[in-house]
Formats: sequence, structure tokens, C-alpha cells
Amino acid sequence: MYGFIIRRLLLLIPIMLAVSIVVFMLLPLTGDPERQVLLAQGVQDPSVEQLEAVRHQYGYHRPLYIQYIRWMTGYPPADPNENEDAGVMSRGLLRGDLGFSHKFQTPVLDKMLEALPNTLILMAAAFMISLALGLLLGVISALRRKTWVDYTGMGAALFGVSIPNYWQGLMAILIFGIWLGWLPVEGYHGLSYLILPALTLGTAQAGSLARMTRSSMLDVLRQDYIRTARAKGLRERTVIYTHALKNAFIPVATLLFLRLPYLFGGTVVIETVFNWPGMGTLLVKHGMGAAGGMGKDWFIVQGGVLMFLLMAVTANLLCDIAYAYLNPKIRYGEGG
Amino acid sequence: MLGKIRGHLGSTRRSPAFRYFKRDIRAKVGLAIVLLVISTAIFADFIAPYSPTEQHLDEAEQGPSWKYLMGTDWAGRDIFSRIVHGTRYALAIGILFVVVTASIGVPLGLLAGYRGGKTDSLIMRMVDATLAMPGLIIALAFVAVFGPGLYNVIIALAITGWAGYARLMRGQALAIKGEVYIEAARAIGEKDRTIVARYVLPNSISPLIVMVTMTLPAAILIASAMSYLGLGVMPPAPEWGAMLLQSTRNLADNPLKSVFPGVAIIVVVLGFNFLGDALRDAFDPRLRE
Amino acid sequence: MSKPLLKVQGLKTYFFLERGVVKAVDGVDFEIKKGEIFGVVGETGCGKSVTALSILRLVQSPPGKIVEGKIIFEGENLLKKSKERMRKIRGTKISMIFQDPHTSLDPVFTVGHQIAEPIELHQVIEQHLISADEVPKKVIEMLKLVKIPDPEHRVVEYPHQFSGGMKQRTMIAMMLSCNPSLLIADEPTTAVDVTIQAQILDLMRELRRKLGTSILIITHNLGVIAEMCDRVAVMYAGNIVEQADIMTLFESPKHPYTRALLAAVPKVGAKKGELESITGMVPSLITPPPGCKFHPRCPHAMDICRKKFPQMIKIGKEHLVSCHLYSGGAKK
Amino acid sequence: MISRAPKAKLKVAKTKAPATSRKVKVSKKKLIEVKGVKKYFETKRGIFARESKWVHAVDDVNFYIRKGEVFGLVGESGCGKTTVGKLILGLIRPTAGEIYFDGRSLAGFDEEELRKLRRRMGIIYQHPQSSLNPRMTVHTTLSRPIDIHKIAEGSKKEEIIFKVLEEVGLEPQHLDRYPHEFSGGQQQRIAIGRVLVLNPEFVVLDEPTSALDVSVQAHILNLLSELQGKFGFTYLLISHDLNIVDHMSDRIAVMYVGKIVELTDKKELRENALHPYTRSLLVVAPIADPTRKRKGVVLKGEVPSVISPPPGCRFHPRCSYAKPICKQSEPELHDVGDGHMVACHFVKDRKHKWPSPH
Repeated sequence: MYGFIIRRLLLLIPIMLAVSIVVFMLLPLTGDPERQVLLAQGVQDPSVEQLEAVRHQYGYHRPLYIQYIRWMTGYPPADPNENEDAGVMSRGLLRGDLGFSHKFQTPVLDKMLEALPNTLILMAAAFMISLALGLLLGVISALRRKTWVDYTGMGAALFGVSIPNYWQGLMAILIFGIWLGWLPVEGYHGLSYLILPALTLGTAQAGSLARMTRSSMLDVLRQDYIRTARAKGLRERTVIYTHALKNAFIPVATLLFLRLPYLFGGTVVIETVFNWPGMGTLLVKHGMGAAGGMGKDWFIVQGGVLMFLLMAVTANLLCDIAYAYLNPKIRYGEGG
Repeated sequence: MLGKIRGHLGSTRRSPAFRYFKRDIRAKVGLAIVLLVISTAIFADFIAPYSPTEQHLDEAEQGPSWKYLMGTDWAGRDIFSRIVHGTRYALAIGILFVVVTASIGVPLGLLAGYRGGKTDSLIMRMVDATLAMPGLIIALAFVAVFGPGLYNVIIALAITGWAGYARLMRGQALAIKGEVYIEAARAIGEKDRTIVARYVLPNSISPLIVMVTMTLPAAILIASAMSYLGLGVMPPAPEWGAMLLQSTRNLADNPLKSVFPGVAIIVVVLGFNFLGDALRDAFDPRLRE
Repeated sequence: MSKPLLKVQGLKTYFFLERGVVKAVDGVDFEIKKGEIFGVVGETGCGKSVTALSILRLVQSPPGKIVEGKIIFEGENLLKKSKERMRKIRGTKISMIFQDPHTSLDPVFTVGHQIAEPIELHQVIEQHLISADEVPKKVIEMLKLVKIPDPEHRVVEYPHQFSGGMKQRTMIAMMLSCNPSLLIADEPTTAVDVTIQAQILDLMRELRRKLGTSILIITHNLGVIAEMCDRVAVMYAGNIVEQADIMTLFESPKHPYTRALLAAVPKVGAKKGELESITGMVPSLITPPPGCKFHPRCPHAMDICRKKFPQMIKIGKEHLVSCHLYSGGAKK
Repeated sequence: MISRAPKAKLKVAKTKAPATSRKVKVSKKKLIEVKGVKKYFETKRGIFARESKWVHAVDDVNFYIRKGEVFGLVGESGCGKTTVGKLILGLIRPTAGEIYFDGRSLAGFDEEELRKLRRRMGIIYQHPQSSLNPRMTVHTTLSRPIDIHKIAEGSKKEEIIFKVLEEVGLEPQHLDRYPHEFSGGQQQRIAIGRVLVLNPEFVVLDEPTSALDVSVQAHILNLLSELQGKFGFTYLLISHDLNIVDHMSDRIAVMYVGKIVELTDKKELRENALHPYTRSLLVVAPIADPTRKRKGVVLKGEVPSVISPPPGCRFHPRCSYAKPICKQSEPELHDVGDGHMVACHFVKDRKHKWPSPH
């Protein structure tokens, strides 16, 4: 088991490397990084001199691989002869430097660390809601298979996966925020602000979770060992809540983690809809300049994408470990 | 137990999956919706009473009336006409996405699964890494770099979308490769190429169809979300997500114009999902009881 | 060996599928005496497994349903019992082992946990026969009884760490842990090798001797029947067609189906050449042929066979047959 | 020995009544020869295993099959009997040793030549349903071998297919149906037909009736015998069921954990089995005769793992006659007279008498 975790951790190295290259390339891929930097500083029509200055200031005149190494490590340091600004990105990603945001006039990392907790709170709340709702709905529908309970539950779940979740958020704003005036709909200034975005995000995820749980549960209920449990004369609730549920939960848990990337996507959208001061809003609105943001800030885009990719990689790792832990065949397998 | 009983009912001409599918109410509803959407997309020019893009600023922000069934938007464009034309975008996104991702993922998956060994490890490393990535965020970054637009959205979604197909087909190829009839085929002297084409592929068609009917609506949903964020298909194109983006400006004053595009998306997505669910159940004999 | 422990009368279990009603068990009568090993033999789909599941009322419902009949166990009709009363009978008075030991044990619980479950529930909580601390001792005792080596250590292992033979022993230990008076064994050795099969069969015989458990064996294997059973019933398409003590059945089978079945088995040492085989196919259970269900395949079919279902008639001390050949008027 | 079943001579219908049944002349010519063949599989146990292990599926096996003969290979699951069948067909390559088909070593064939050689061989599997491509009609299934080996075209091809269809007892209207529309017995007939269209010399029967009901089994075994009589096939019959092997074969080899422990003709095996394993197999084989009481003991323990087989004689942990030597050295398969081969340290000649185990 520990050997497995270590090997799994080693596997992270090439993935991290790939992630860093992808994130680094975002800016060079735009084709004119110096213009992008000036745009973020509010310069709309830069002169040739301005562009040239930025080019040298940020080291964009150097070959790409040098730029990458420097972006990662901070080396080689600024070249005094070339009039490079050592302050722009001096310490490198590996030492936690994501660059400087001109939009906010702070280092990107500071802005990220400010937004990250908010995103985590929203995701955690949504995750809880989806877990509680999804598991409950899935198990009950499986147990009451082909009854109105099942049909209603699964109808709702199907509806849940068919609704665009930003539209669901929009309607929630309209109904609970504007018409009824029960709940705040913008920003984050207290727990009441959490309710609508978390519910919107949570219910959207609950639909697919309920569908997975139901099919996994039905699968398990068909197994021979469930019949064995009944033949032993066990109480029905022991059969269901001990034998069936534990077995059914293994694939659900795996899928749960496997679907975390979707949750990240959903969070980005929902944050933007509710103007939630998290990573998603930061990335889409302030970084990409969409959804009412003013202009792009590529350092924020890089930082935001990087953060989400890191979270995805971590989730994936946890998923593998959880799966190994839940399944005795692996836990006690040869070489485990 | 039931399988045994069923086995003794004697043989029937039609495949049981088809018979089951035909009786499923979801299949009927789903098929009806999908056919409706397809014909609306084809005949959009005849169905829509007005141009979807022509502006009539003097008729802006009207509620539903006999003249404008769903009212008009801020530029005085008929929302109903825009919704009708929007089916083209929805279908184009869904179909193009499926075609692009499947044509990358299916061969790669078959190759990995049938070949095995190093080819398999290499492809599957890529697949696993891709699947672990948040697709929407990658897609948004792509559009931010290369600019919005229908085709860029599809490419952006395909960057991660192919991996699902590759994994499915790899699993299929792997499972089918272990089937006795594959060895039987080798025993009569079939070549590998023929085995993939005539044995592996035909036997993976059912899960592939199910996958198509499930990823197609998902692509429509995600693409509309991108448009809504302003990083997808851009206004004034009558794309439903883009329409919703514009409608939020004065949500409180004219909420109906936010309702219609949303309902349109739901109906289309539900239609495909109904179809997908019915197909999945029909193809999975364990669910057919 | 005289008083009937279990008496099945006119049992009909149907499956209500969309395509029609599958009459899996269509009127079955037999009884099992105390301490006896009773066999039910038949080919795939003849209804033998459904009969077994019906006794425990474990037929999956829907679509299955016991539509008619009585199952009298120790003087009481099981079909009239409440669900809760029936549950308490399972595992304590009647228990059952299944064909595939690999899928019949829960993969996520230890072997010990699974054996302890019925003991804890029935003997500790419900019947107060033993105290909770005695359960581990009893579990190990059961493992010893079924001859699992090193039971103290193996009790904490998971099923996947056991071989097929050991899993089936575990099933037996689990099912005998509360001293049932009837053990139903549904194809208990079909999924294991012949040498393991012999071990399992020996074990079951030995346990019958030690514990006095009656055993109902369901199998398609005439060899297993010949080796194990005191009496045997032959099933065809949902009905018992012949029933007799073991010697009578193998030495003077009466029903044409029984005879054909016996003749179709290749035997070591038999003269080489044609095996005798039965023409035609197993009939549909939704629309079975009228009259005797075997008549389309029977070389002796007469007019009456196509019209009238043959009643079970007694032709010997323990010998019952359902065939018009033996009912009064018709000549053999 | 028993066959006392129905006394009243019951006229049970037979599949067909061929007078030709079992009249193949067994020639002296060796069609198949297996020399020192080993097959080890690499196995990684789960995704967590660090090192791979080797499954000794087949470990130094020698035998030959004469043209026109039915050679039976009997053993329990995992003893390597199926692997032997696949090795002979060239479906897998041996780790060591040589296999000769009609005098030529298979090792000399490349994949393409092997593919062409398949015209002369065939295989029937245990589960007929899974051995047929579910998406191919009977017609396609039967015509594929003809197309691959370019045997015939057009009406000539149809002629072959119709003839084969008749041989295996199927009807022309079955041709455009799919496998799932047939019963197990009929599916096995289709599989037999697929072999028959090539009219091969050698056919491996890998548990051909284990998945079928007793009455259907009789049909299939009869059909296989009948076809052999008609076309002079050579069969390798692989089965765990001693009754079936005994019924069908001329000579029988008994395998245990990757090795042949005894090999002789069937009458000798039945009456004078010498290896303790064969003897216990004969004891435990279930026989439909209640008067027969088991003589001898049931084997203790279970079949050892093929990943780490016991040293010396692989049977020694379960053998009631085992002595220290059995642990240390591996017994060779040797001739104890009249071609009766036994792999046991103590059996020196055919007259060997084992003491009663108890």
C-alpha cells in the first residue's frame, strides 16, 4: 500500500512538468506577449518603442526554453546589459512567484491566496450538498426500483444533469434574489451569501451522483452475495446498509473523485454567475477579461489555470488512494 | 437465475435490445425531441418569422405578443426566431464535437487496447492525464488564447474530450480481445486488421452509440456555458448561451428573455439524454428485467 | 427417517416478464424426511433452482412470484408466514448454499465477519443461546468443522484470499452455524474441480451424520446424485416426472425422460459407440406443449399424451411417475 | 462397468444412425509431435505488484498424436491442458521445446505461414456462444474461413456451406440468423460447421460439451464421432471429465500442474492406472451408478499454485505414498511396458501394485 502511494507520487513528477509547460505556454501562444502585458497595464495602442521596452524588460527576446526555465526557477537572473527588470519575475514558479498583476497592483500569488479559500468553501459546501442529496436519492431510487419514488427521483436527477447550471443560477437569482428578496445574490460577505451558489452548484452535481449511485446499487443488489446474506436470515436493513452499501460505495467513491474536474468547471461558472470572489471569478473575469471583466491579465490566467490543474492532479491522487483503501482485494493484494 | 430462464424462452428474430428500446417511453420522447430539433435546424429559415440578427431598435425589449411570440431583445430582434436558429448552433456543436473527439479517440483506444504493451501504456498515460484535467478550464484558456468562435470552441472542448472515447474503446478492445471468438477467429486464420474491423469494432458499437448520445448533450451544455461567459460563440450569433449572456443586463425587467433560451437548451439536452438512457438500458441486458 | 421434515405441495412459481409468464415451476410435489439427502436432478431451465429458492422464499420479486401451493416445514406452511418470521427461519432452520462460491461471499468483509453474522443475529440477539463473547470461538469452531486449515489465522482473511474449495467450505460453515434442520445445496460442486468436488461431497455427508441435517441437493450431475442421495426427483420443464429411492431410479427408471437422461451419460468403461440422445429441444416455458410436456420428444407418445397432463401415480413403495404409459389403460 | 441403465430396451432416437461411426484407421504416422514443450506466462498480480511472476502453465510435455487417432488430455482446471491445445495450433508460441505438425516444426513458420497452416487445423471451444462472433450471421461465420483461405467463390462456396450445414444438422433458414438466436447445442453445431468448411486434418476439442446439458452433450459427442468417422479427422480431446475422455479417446494422457503424469491407451488406463493421481481421479469421477461405492481415498488438499509449484514431484503434497525422494527429484515420464508411460518414482513396471492406502 505505501509502496503504491510512493510510486503514485513519483508519477506526479512528469505530470507536473507537463502542467507547468502548458501553463507557461499560454502567454507565448498568444503570439504577442509584450502587447498582452501592455494591455493589462492599460496601454491600448502601444508604440513600437513601448513594445520593444517590454520585450526586453520581460526577457521575451530570449529563446522560449530559456524563458521557461527562468519562469520556473528564476535563473538565469536578469541581464543588466539588456536592461531587464529583475522585479518582474525574478524568483520563479518553484519559489512561489507567479508574476505581478498590473490590474490589482499586487503579486498574482497574493491575489490567488485571497481567492482560493473562498473557492474551497464554495466547493466544499456544494460537494456536501451533492453528496448528501445524490447518495440519498440514488440509494432510495435503487431500493424502490420501478416505483413512483424511483421515477420521480431519477426524473429529477436527469433534469439536474440536463439543466445548464449557470441558467439554474440565473433563475435562482431571479426568484430568490430579485423577486422574493430572500437571499443575497452577489459577492461573499457572510454565510447567507453562500446558500444560493452552493445550492446551485450542489444540485447540479447531485444529479449525476444520484444516477451513478443508483446504478451501482442496483448492480450490487443483483450480486450473489446479497442473496447469501438474505439466505443467512439477516435483517433487510443489514443486507442493504452493510453489505450492499459498502460494496456499492466503492465504484461511486472512485467516480466521485474522477468527476472532481467537472466540479471545478462548475465552480468557475457558478462563481462568475454569482460574482463570488473566488478563483473562478478571478480567472474568468479578471484574468480572461470575460463576464464583465476589463481586459486580460495573463499572469492571472496562468496562475489560475495552474491552481486548478494542481487541484485536479491532487484530486486524482486522492481518488487512487481512496480506491485502494476501500477495496480489500487491492489493500491485501500481493505486493500491496 | 433470470438469465437462465430467459435463455430458455426460445430464440427470437429481432435483437432483444431493439425490442426493449422500442417499448421504452424515454426512447419515444427522446427520439421525438431529437427529430424535432433536427428538422427545426434544417428548416430554420422557413420556421423563423424574422431574421435572427437584423436589429429593430424601435421594437426593443418587448414582451411576448402575437407578433413576437417570445418578445424581442435589446436590439429589437425576435427571440423566437433567434431560438429557432439557435438549434443550428446546438446541433453543430454537438455533432462536430462528437465527430472530432470520436475520430481521434476511437482509433487511439482500439490501438491501445488491441495492441497492448508499450503502445497501450503510452496512450493510456495520456488518456489518464487528460481525463484528470478540468476540461472546461482548459477550454476557456484555449479560447482566451486563440479567440472565441464556433470552431475554436469545438477544438477547445476536443482537447480533453477525445480521452473519454479513447478510454471507452480501449476497454472494449481489451475486453473483446479476451473473448473466445477472437481466438476462434485467429484459429481460422483471420488477420489482425480484419479482426479489429470485423470482430472488435462491430461488437463495440452499442457502448459507442451510448457514449455518443451522452457526450453530445454534454458538449451542448458546456459550449453554452462558455458562450455565457463570453468565451464561446459570440453575440450577435443566435447561440442560446450567448443570448443568455445578453439577457442578464436587465434580468429583472424582462426575465422571460432569459427563460426561453434556457428552456430551449434543457429541451434539447433532455431529448438526447432520454435517448441515451434508453439506449444504455436497452444495450445492457442486466438492466432489462 | 420417517416423518417428513418438509413437504412441498402443488408449488407453482411463475416469472412475469414482458414477453409472457414463464412457468418456471409448474406444480411440484415432494417431501424430505428427517436426516435424509434428497436430490432434485434436471437439465438447465427445468425449474430445479427456482424450486429451491421458493422454499426459502428468496425468488426475486418482481418478476418472480409463488402463485400457488404449500410448503409445509415442521408442520407449518412457510408461504403463510410473515416476512419477519420467514427471515428468522432462514439461516436457523433452513439454509442454503449456492453454485458459485466465488461470487457468493461478500468481497469486502472478512470470512470471519461473514460467518459471525448469522451467529450473532440468531443465536445471540434473537435466541439468547450464547453470549456475544462466545461468537469468535464459535466461528473458529465452525471453520474447524469444515476442515479449513489454520482457522485462527484464516478467520481474518478476505474471500479473495481463499481458494474455490475453501470458499465453498466457508459457505457451508456459515450456513450450518445455527444448526439448521435442512440445508439446501444448489449445484454445490459445479464450479469446483472433481477432486475438490469429492471433498465437498464427503464433507456434506459427514456433517449430515454428525449434525443430522437433512440435505436437499439440486444438480444436473447424475454422478453427484448417485453418490449422495437417498431419494431423488427428476424434473422436466417445471414438473417432477419421476421420483424414487436412488436404487430404484437408477436400476429401473420408468419415465421415458429419466431413461433417456441416464442413457445419455457417457460412463467410464462403457462400450464405445453411440450415446443415446433425446431428439428435439427443451420446450418453451411460456407456452409449454399441451398434455405431457415431454410428449414432443417422447418416442412412446400416444394420443392421450398430447391431451392430458399425466398425474403422478404410485408404482412402487417409494416410486412415483407421471406418465400415461403406467396409468391403467395404456399399455406399456 | 455399469451401463445397466434401462433394462427395457428403450428406443431412444439417435441423432443419426451412421453405420460408419468410429471406423477410422489409426495410421502409424505421427501427425502431431510435442517435444519438451514449456510455456511460462508472465503475470503481474494487480496494479500494485512490483515484480512479475511466472505461471508454469506447461512444463516439459512430450507426446505424439497419430493420424486418425483421438487423443484424450484429461486434468483439473489450471493443469495446462488448454494451453497445450493452443500451443499445438500455434495460437501461442512455446517458451521452449518443439511442436511438429505433419513432420514440420511450427517454430519454423512465421505468423503469415502459420495463418495459412490454420487451414489444416481447427478448434472447438467449451462455450459455443462465446466462441461465435455475436455480430456475424451463421452464413458469414461459415464463409469467413472459405474467404480467408480462398477455397471457393460464388456458387461453389454456397455449395460447401450448404453441405456443411447439412452435415452438422442445421437448416438453410438458419443461415441469416445470429448466434444468440440459437440454443447452446445448435451454437456448438455452428462452431463445428466453421471447422468443417476447411475440412482440416486435425481438430482440438477443448471441453466441447462442458457447457451443455447432458442430453445435448450426447448429441454433440455423437456428431463429433460421426464426423471423425466420415472425414478421418485426428482429434485432441481436452476435458476434465474422465467419462467423456474415456468414451471418445483411443489414448489418454493425464495432466497435473503443467505436466503429464500418465499416458496410455484407454483400456489400460481404466484397468491398470498406475499413477496415484490418475487412480484418485478414477475414484472421484462421479459416476451415475448408486451401487458403485468409492474405493480408495479422496485426495486431500488442493491443486497447488502454478506460480510456485512444489519441488520434486508436483503431486507429492497430496500423495499418500509420498517418500522423501518425491520432494527432492522430479520423476521422469517413463515407459513401464507396452507404451504405458508413468511419471512416478515407484512405478517401475506395469505389474506395480500399490498397497492399500489405509
